[in-house]
Amino acid sequence: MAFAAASVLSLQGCAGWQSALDPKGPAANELAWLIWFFIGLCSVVWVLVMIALAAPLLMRPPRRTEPLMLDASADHRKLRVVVIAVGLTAATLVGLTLLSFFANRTLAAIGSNAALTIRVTGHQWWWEVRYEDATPSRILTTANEIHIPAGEPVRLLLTSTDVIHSFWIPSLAGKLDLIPGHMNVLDIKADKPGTYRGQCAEFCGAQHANMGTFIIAEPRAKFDAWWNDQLQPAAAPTGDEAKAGADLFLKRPCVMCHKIGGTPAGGTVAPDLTHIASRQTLAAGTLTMSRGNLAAWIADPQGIKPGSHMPVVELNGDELNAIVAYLEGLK
Amino acid sequence: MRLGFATLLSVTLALAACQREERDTRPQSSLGSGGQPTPVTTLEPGGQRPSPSNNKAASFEANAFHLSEGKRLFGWFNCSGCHANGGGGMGPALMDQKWIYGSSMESIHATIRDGRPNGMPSFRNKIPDDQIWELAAFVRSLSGNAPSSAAPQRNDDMMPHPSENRMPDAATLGKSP
Amino acid sequence: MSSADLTSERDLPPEREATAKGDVAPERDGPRDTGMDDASLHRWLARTWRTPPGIIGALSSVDHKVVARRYLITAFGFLCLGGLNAVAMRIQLSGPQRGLIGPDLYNQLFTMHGVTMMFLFAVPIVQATGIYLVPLMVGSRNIAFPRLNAFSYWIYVSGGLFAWVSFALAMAPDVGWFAYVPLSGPEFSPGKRADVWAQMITYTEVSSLAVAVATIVTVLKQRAPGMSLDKIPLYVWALLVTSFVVVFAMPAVMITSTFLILDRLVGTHIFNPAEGGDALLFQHLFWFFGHPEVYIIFLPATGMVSAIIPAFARRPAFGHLGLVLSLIAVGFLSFGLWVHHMFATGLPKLGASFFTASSMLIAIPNGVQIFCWLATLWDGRPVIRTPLLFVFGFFFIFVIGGLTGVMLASVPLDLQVHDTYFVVAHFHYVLIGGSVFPLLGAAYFWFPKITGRMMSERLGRWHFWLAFIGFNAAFFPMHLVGLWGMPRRVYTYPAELGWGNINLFITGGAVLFFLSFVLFAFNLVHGALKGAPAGDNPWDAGTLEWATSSPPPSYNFARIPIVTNVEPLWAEREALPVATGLRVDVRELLISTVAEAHPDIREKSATPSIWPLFAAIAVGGTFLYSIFTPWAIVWGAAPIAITLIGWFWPKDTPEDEE
Amino acid sequence: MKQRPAADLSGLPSFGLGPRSPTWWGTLGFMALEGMGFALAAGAYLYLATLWPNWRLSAPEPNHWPGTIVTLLLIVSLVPNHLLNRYAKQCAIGPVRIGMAVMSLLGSVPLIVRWFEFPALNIYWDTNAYGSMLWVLLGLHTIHLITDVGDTIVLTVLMFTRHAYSGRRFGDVGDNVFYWDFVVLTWIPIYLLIYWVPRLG
Repeated sequence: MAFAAASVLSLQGCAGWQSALDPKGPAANELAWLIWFFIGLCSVVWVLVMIALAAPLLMRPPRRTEPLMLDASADHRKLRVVVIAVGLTAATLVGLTLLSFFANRTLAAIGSNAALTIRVTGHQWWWEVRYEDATPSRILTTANEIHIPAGEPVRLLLTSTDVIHSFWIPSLAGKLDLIPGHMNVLDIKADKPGTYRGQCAEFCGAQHANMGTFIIAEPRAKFDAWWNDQLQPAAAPTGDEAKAGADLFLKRPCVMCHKIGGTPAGGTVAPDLTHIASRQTLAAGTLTMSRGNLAAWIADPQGIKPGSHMPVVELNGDELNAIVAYLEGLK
Repeated sequence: MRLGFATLLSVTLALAACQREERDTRPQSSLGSGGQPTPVTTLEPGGQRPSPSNNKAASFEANAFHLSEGKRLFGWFNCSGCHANGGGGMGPALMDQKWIYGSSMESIHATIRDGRPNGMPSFRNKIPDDQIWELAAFVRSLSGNAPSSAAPQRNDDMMPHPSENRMPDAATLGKSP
Repeated sequence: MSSADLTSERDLPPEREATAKGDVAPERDGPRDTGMDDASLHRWLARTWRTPPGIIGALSSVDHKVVARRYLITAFGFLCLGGLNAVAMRIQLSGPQRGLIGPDLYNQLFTMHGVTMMFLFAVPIVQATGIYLVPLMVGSRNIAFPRLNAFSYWIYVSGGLFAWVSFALAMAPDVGWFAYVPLSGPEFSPGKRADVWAQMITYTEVSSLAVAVATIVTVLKQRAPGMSLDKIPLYVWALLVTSFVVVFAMPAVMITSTFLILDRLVGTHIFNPAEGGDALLFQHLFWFFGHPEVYIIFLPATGMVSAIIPAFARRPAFGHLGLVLSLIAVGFLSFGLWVHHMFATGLPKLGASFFTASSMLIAIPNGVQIFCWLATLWDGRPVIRTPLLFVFGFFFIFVIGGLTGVMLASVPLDLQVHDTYFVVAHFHYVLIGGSVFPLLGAAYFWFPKITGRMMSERLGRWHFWLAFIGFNAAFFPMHLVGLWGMPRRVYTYPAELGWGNINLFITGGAVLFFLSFVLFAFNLVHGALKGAPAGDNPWDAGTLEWATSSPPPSYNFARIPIVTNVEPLWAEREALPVATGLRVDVRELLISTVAEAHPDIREKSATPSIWPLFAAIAVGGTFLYSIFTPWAIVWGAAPIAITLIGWFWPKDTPEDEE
Repeated sequence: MKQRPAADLSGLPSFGLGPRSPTWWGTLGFMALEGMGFALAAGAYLYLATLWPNWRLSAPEPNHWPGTIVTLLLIVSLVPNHLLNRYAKQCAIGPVRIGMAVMSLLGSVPLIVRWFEFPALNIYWDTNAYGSMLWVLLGLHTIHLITDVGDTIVLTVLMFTRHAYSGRRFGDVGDNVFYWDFVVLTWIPIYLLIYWVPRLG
């Protein structure tokens, strides 16, 4: 009864933004199929057990009078049924174990020849993303949003500098932890271009709930253009409000933590803001990128993410507008 | 008798623990009030700076959360660049009992905010006021002046010196860990 | 084997020492219960075994029934506190971006929910039912090491108090019930919160280890004559296996919490990756205890089901040997599959698949148990009463939980559902379905024996259906929202992910489920005050605890019964064979051999003493003080030594001198 | 429920030695859980030891002499231990008193030598994980040693009082002997882990 209602609920909810039942990559496809197969098989087993439970009630056999008076042949028949049931259970479990083993093998084969390597480092409550490349000048550092070429396998090197996080994009692949002192490798591949949301899946402190990440899969050409664009230094501010904002950025606490390529601001303990305006979201997927959200986040980060490491900076109205105008220009 | 003992214990715990464990991430001064007093002179003789004595220092110096934040900021803002890990380098040592400009929270806060001659930069607008209080609290714990139950414990890194909660008080050097 | 030939010369132990040995003073013989009429026998035994009056008397009681009642009430109190935690969390999660509870309080709430339910409710309550029932079911007069048993309660309640007073002082742990390093480590958990977690575990583990040792010795050495290994009731088998799992699993979490406190307090580097330690070592050590812990909670529940079903199916459990062997198999296998909690940490895939196999393997003995119970029910229409209703609820819910467990055991599948609400749904199905529902059934089943009054059947059915519907409404949709990608332990979630409505539905179910416990509490109080008198054996069940009166007298059995069948009361319908010859002026109970339960020794049982309470205060104080300074171990050693000497030093009572 | 007498227990003894008495089983229970604790601590040690190329993490080798002396003392103490056990079985109060006094002495001497073992490790507990694990293992066994020697001393004092003339006391002596064997048994692997495994790495 509850199961039927819930399964109806689940069917319409398949197209969730961040759902394991809405696969967009080969690994997630394999896993979604595996999930549905397990659900189906387990439901059948459950229904059989419920029937076996309901049998004595529905068929209304006569009530027993003398507790110790047992019918040997009936008990022998019951023994045979139980042994068969246990045998079936064992066979099913062995089957499921082998199924998992083979699923594991196909998953491992997906990303074996990944050309692109991205180093994702977990911080308390944001993701540092660093594109590795043979020529040092093409190495790119950005944050929270990972652009990848669609249709090609990508190798993610996962580690952490503080606590244990877990990188998980449900519609692309299973999750993998980022552990300080360990380097984990996760191969992912997105079949079609699109934006796939994910979230930290291992409890990592105050703002574990607001530590989202995005994989943005793009055709190869668009991806290369994006990469080259990100390598350029920050755009110079145009308009005097933006210039005032740039000047303020260097005079206020922003400069202590953040880096903007091409300006004296070089802090590496917080997300790189060189191309902040080109990102779709702010504060690790918590707010969508807009002028209003940018102003709200700078004015009161502790209201939006209480406990986050971004302090409340004392800015009056026009100082705030100046900085927002400057940051909006950093496409 | 056990009940009396339990309530007495919890009351004493309440005073120490509540103060040590509270995690208020919002600064006391609201947006734009800019309550930082403007210094009259840049030079001051060793000792107390005549700043208005507000109780902000009290709510920072024995609070474990603020002390641990202070330790993080000490690393993030590269204070170790000049002070090393407290042993001193280009800047003076912070773990010993010698204080050139006074060891009270207000003095250290003023040092960070207004800078000092011979190289200490002024972080006036560069570090929010609350974070300066956190840094001041941590600097005091480097020489064992913070209560050991609130002082930061060891880092998950290479260990330059015993963690602040096990530092002997530099002045007396007698206190056991 | 009929009881008549039991007393023939052949069966008594070989070397029966008739005379006193060496320098041992001969025993000052006192009046025996042989040939004594029932009234004077009751008067003698009541005076010998009574708990002394007054506050000090109550605090020094060593009667396993008194200690067990205190455990049950305290554990039920913590269940309500944990339930309130859960309701607060559910209200915060009932919609996206709710502002009711901030992250700091929410993290404390969900950690205290987990810690309270796992350490302060689940393990103590199943062990408490064991403390009450095992001595009665094996036909003894008290648990082995009664003072150790009293000590374990005092340590347990001071641990619970310590945790909840810390919660009141904003000092509750906020790093989850398994407190992974480095988040719970020295750098990322300032203040004393993680120390409270580590030390609270030490309290509760010392207590459950003490109870486990006492239970094992009671079952092995204090069984009634004739209760050979194949006649031990299934519930007692379940408690015996659980106690062995406790003895071998709890030290793992004590080592883990000790290492964490050493890292935080004196600066050792056991978990510091930069100085030679490793963060995963914590997870291995913790989960080596973690998985047996959940079987420690589940196995006694299978014992309760194995006691309730035969009573209402009106026949001994089908496949007694199969049930016992599967209990033992689950006990062993529970140590072999802890790594399935760590599939997402990037361990080598081959190692992980071994643990897939062992996690699947443990489903087979569980399956054997389920099929044997079903076979027991097939033998005739069962009597439908509230305890059996809860057992049906157990079947319905636990099998779903078991099957989702099989899903979690597969490595690739676990990578999609690990640390999501799918896992939250799974472990609530196996823990609430697998342990709390049989526990509620056991409450209705043994309440008459503990209080002498019946609980209301009408309220019972209302309670069952409210709990059943509330539970499924709250926890089944969690499977869905977990597959939709909602991670565990989030204090809020973005609106655009579409989880709002289903979470509201879950919150409604959770409130309904909580109300069912309010109804249960009312039914408990109502039953205790105004329930119909129950008599010795209201359900006409077969095991020994129904042979004595309800509530049982302080000495349990006027004369130690002799057991001839796995369901003794069904075998000896007209009169119960009993053994005579025990002294009535001194606390004496029978020690029997391990395998065949031949009578071996008339052992003296410890008298009430206040020292276990003082020892608990000394040990508790040392634990509390040691989260502030390592010197606490040195300063605490003296009071602990003094109180322990006070506890063990003989006090010229006949019990201590013979 | 009606009862009918069917067996007479009056002839049974009032105490039993060795596995016949529940306290022996209780001691075995505590040995099992403490043994599990030691096994897990040793497991954590070996886990870390095999994690790093050079396990001593460039720390000096521990000086094994104090440890070796303690090991020899403990092994030697097994002989009087089992003599004491035989006398306890015969419930002979005289030899048991002497035996207990000897065992208290043979328990305290290793404790004194153990005081010099800690500095001989040539490393502090807060230098690195290797140092931490050495101190943890040695600390665990030292607490184990202190509690058991304390127990032996209290029992020795008890055997010199009038309470000694009871069968249960001789049972307690037997259990103490049984527990001392366990203390010595657990020390051997820990001794090898602390002093000889670091020399391999």
